[in-house]
Amino acid sequence: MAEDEFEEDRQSVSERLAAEALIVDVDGFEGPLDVLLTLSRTQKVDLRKISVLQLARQYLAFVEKAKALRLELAADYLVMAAWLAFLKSRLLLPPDPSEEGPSGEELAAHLAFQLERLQAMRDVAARLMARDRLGRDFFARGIPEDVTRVRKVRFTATLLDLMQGYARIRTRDEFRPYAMDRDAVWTMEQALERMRGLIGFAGQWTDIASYVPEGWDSDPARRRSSLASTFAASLELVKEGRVELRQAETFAPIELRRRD
Amino acid sequence: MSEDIDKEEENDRDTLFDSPPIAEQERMVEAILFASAEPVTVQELNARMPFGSDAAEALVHLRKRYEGRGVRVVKVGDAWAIRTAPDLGFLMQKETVETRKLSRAAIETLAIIAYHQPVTRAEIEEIRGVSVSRGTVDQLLEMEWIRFGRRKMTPGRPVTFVVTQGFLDHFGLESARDLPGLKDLRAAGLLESRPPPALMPRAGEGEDVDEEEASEGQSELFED
Amino acid sequence: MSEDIDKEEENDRDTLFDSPPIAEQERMVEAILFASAEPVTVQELNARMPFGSDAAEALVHLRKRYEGRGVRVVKVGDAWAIRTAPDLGFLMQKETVETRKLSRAAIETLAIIAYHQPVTRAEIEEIRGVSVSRGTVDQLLEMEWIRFGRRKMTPGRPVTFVVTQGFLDHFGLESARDLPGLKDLRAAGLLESRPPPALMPRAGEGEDVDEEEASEGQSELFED
Repeated sequence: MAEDEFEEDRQSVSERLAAEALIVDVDGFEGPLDVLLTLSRTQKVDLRKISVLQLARQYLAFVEKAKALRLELAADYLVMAAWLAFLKSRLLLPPDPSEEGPSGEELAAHLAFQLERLQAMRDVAARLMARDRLGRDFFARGIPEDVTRVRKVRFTATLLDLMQGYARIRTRDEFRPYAMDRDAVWTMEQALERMRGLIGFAGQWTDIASYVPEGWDSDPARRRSSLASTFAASLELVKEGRVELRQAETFAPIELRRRD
Repeated sequence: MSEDIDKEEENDRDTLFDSPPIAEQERMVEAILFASAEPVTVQELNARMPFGSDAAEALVHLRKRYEGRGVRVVKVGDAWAIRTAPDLGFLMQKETVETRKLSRAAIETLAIIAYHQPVTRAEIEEIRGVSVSRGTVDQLLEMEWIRFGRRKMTPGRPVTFVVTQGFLDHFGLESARDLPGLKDLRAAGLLESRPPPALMPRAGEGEDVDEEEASEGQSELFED
Repeated sequence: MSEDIDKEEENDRDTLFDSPPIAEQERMVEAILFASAEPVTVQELNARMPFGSDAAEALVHLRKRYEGRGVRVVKVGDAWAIRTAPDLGFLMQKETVETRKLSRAAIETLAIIAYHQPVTRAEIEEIRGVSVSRGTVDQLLEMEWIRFGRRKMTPGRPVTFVVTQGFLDHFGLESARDLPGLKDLRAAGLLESRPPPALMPRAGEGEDVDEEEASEGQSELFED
């Protein structure tokens, strides 16, 4: 066939191109496996029948050439070269029964499998990309009608809501004015009022904590509030010139005494 | 006219260059109309189709083919497009149901109707202490939780409201009589015996004032 | 109350007997598929159609109706879409969207994911013999042609990649089983993940995957 006549010629051209590529453009290859796959094509055989030994030799020659040209070879290329040199020696020497690990043939078979698998993936990738494709060969709806979302509100209530609502009406508490919950708040006004009545008896230095009202020292929130307001009220009384304050050292109790 | 002459010349050429069969042209128009992002004019269809095609004729066939189907070939200005059949518009809507809690005013009104049915609007207002807005009653009617009962045999023959079977179903009650009584409410701690604040506005006193609004604003404040 | 009960009975009857006739359901499916640019699942079709509809059955009819037409009803994974017939692509230059050209690395990575899914990054690197750049995976993820699959139950629990419905749609595939040449590849043992013998140099320093179990998912995906 005419095609066969040209086969030889074409191959030599592609071979030449491949050889050139190998020499000048190591970066163009996607790693050692890619180089090996390219090299294997020069063997012009089915990848299943490839001579791994020959391939190893070709690869080692490629690495040598790259070195001669002072091309920087990535570490993977050198690792592969070292491994192929090792594989070559295993393939060439008669098997040593005392040696551990897989035989040279097993290693070679796996390499051949890897190459065949990579080639297969490249072939199907090409077939995939050649398929009729959406947006190029066939098309989706040009004027999609979006689904409009209709929000429907469904009101609900529980029996408890109902009972609470009714209870609220029956107790008429719905007009209770809004007020902060002051259960745990002792205001300064309250403290001042309380202290005004008590300081008359403070002839001696007295810890201001003793002016905190009864029942306000157990709960932390109440203690904090009452202590703060008692202290603020004390300052107010100092300002009025009715008492004096002292504190022995930082964090020591603050004491108060009537001023005569 | 020169146009007609052109057309005739075209037709002559048709026979020479084998314009596609009309069924094929119909397929083409169908695909173009489907995929185009905008309605397409006959002129543009012809320009895109193989030489000698007659998009106008293909459109007639295509249009007939889609008669009564889920989509139709429609004319938009002087261009053509495929559109969903109008009666199927509802399929292009997705309903999302959002559950929301009934407002305090509605719950209270509902509770009064349930506990006091049949009850007139004036009576509801008397019990709630504020006027009842139309919206609240309408909402409850729409939810089919209340309905109109018999008219009261009192002057003006006012309508009354009663709760529905739907209401009983929703709240898991067999009848309105199964609603917990005041005693039960108190036992459950739902009734506090707090004295009513002084100066409680009473219903009827300020009917002009939109008390409903005022109380609604307040309930918003209290709602958690 | 008797009125309400009547109504309920009516509703019951609705759901029992009043699902739309199949011809009507076909129209509905037609309208929904025409309206959407994205494939629609049977589940979603049923959700949008009146209660009692059987979108799957309607689809069988609809698909047949569009055989040989300018647009086709196609299956995409577990969803359905209307797409123009591929032989009419030549009419659509106007609609053609220039897709970003994929690098060779991206194309190969995509093919490996499609044929070996679910597949880990380490497995892709093992097959390609080079490490997979982040950008390549990111690009495919961004195009929504691949997505993360289940984590492998191997040490390190590495993530896997699988192809998406968008991938199937783009390449006109009904399912991943219809990938070209899949059977041949499997018969040739090229989809098996053979553990490399010790001492074999490996690409990249990807995750430490237990290669023995690496291909377990593949059979799951493609076997019926």
